[in-house]
Amino acid sequence: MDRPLRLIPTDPLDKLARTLEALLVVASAPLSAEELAAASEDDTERVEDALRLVAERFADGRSGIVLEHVAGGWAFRAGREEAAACARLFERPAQRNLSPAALETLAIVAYLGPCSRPDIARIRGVAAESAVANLLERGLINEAGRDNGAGGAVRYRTTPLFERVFGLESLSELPRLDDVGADAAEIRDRLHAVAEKRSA
Amino acid sequence: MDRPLRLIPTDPLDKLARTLEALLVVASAPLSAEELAAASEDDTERVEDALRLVAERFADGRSGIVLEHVAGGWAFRAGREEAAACARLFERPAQRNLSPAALETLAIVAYLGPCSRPDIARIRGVAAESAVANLLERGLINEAGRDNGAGGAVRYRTTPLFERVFGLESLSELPRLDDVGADAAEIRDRLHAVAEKRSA
Amino acid sequence: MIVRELELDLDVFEGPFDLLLALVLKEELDLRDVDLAGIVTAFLERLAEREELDLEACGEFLVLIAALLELKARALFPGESAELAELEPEEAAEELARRLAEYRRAKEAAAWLRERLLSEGGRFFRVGPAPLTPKAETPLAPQDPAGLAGALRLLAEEPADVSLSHMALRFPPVSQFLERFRALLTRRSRFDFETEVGGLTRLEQASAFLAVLELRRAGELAIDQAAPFAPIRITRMAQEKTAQQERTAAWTVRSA
Repeated sequence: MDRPLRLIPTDPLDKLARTLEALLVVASAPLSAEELAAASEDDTERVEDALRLVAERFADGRSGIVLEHVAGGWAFRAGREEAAACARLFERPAQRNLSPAALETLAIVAYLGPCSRPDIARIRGVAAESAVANLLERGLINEAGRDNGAGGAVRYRTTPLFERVFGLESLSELPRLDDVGADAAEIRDRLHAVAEKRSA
Repeated sequence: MDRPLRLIPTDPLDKLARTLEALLVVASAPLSAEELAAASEDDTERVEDALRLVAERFADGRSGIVLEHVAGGWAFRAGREEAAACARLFERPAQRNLSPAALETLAIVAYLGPCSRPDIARIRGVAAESAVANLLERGLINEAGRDNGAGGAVRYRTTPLFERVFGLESLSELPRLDDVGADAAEIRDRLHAVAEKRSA
Repeated sequence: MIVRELELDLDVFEGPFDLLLALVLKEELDLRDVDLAGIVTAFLERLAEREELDLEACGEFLVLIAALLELKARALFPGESAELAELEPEEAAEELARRLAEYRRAKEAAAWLRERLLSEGGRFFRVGPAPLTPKAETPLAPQDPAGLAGALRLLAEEPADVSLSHMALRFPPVSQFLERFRALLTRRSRFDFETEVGGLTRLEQASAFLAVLELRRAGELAIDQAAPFAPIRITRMAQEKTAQQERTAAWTVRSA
């Protein structure tokens, strides 16, 4: 009565192993056997068997890829012999320049003092999410309280790392912008006025 | 004088292939042959040979992993046969459900190269704020300076992720839209003819 | 709701809006024969069938119908378009053709991308870093503070004016005719409309007629016409001077 099954030419466990390989190569976090079973619509025991098959296929030495069992589940990693090459891949040379978006955002925060994302977006005329996230990640700005005390938007200010990168002893050493405004308040007003015109 | 090399027991190209596998499994974006060569401290030609070896090893069907040339580089992805399992893993594929407005905006940015929100609005005839914000959030476009270099509107360009999502080796793979172009020339001629008639 | 798929049932055309646009552009359909109000009605009916307001569709429709109105206005006032806009007719035609071609090209490209997305739907890949990879750090090279000042200066730069001249169909101001007819009516108690506007362009005549209607609404004059297409006769109405002056002041403000 098993006849129809025999028509399948490949070993079904091998097929499951291929599916697991695919799932592991697209995942951005380790996957548990249960998660793998749910995604491949198979049962956990068979998934565990198939994982052994995958592990064999990628046994250290045979491939540059290794299947690793970590706390959260299973994941691919680079073979230990390839550690040096991987390190070279990630240790990129120092980036020479900030993107125009990052530079503009940084200039606003540096010259106007703590400002919020909506503030920055209003002046730049575009959403500030990614530029702010980028500068936060680089440690060039950090959080500095909120607008109007508790409930308002988070404000950002430049960090000591910012001053080091730009070779400044303090923010007061920033190049003067008398042509734009005498102080932060005047510069802010001017930028708001221009931004309004630009969006008109 | 090649002696020292002979001490290496395995085929060196195979060794390089293993290194490439490791690099590709940890990379977060497609890697060019040059980047791979730099990380593996080998030359680009040999890297290209070794890539063929890797491609064979992961030929569609044999493994759930596929090596593809996309967005100007090489990357691993899941085999097409495993799409259903991958879809179950991700539940909602972030890049796939694009609204008509987002697709049109994306098309304009991809075809016209860096262009600003007003550019897009002028062509589409509707404000582009939400479509642009949506595409930025998905990482399909990013900022690329401002119009006229100066205080003009922010321009956007497509990202390597865009090429990856649409399976393009580069933007030059976008089809030419000559038919429409010819149509436009014809329309222009007719309008010219009418204009002459009327001003006569 | 997809505007270009809007089904139309007009006297001279039956089919989707997109086809109508194509036919008009290729001059296979004379826009002067097309009932634009009918298109607006069809759109509003379709809009009303829906539970929520589709702003995207409204915006697109508004632009398309405005372009059609502009084209139709040009067709209805042949030979005068050169005086109406800053652009020469050829330039205006060029500009319109360019914009419409660009719009259609964007639609084509979007359609291609949509198909591509469907056919590439089976390609899954990882977005972002691998699970077992140390976080990469990219240090920043020393930067020049002058770059910050430069970036802020650019942000403070006045934007260039965006020219919309090609969009404008200039009407002569109605106020000009209000003054002219008021002055005329202080000298004469009645006049023929056609005689007064005889030498003017059709657009100026239209403006002048709007002025007459406005003065009638204000009770400053009476209009009568013996039969359709017969001369239009304008007669001064007797009024208290103060009331008239008040209205004059109000008009000056409104038409400024």
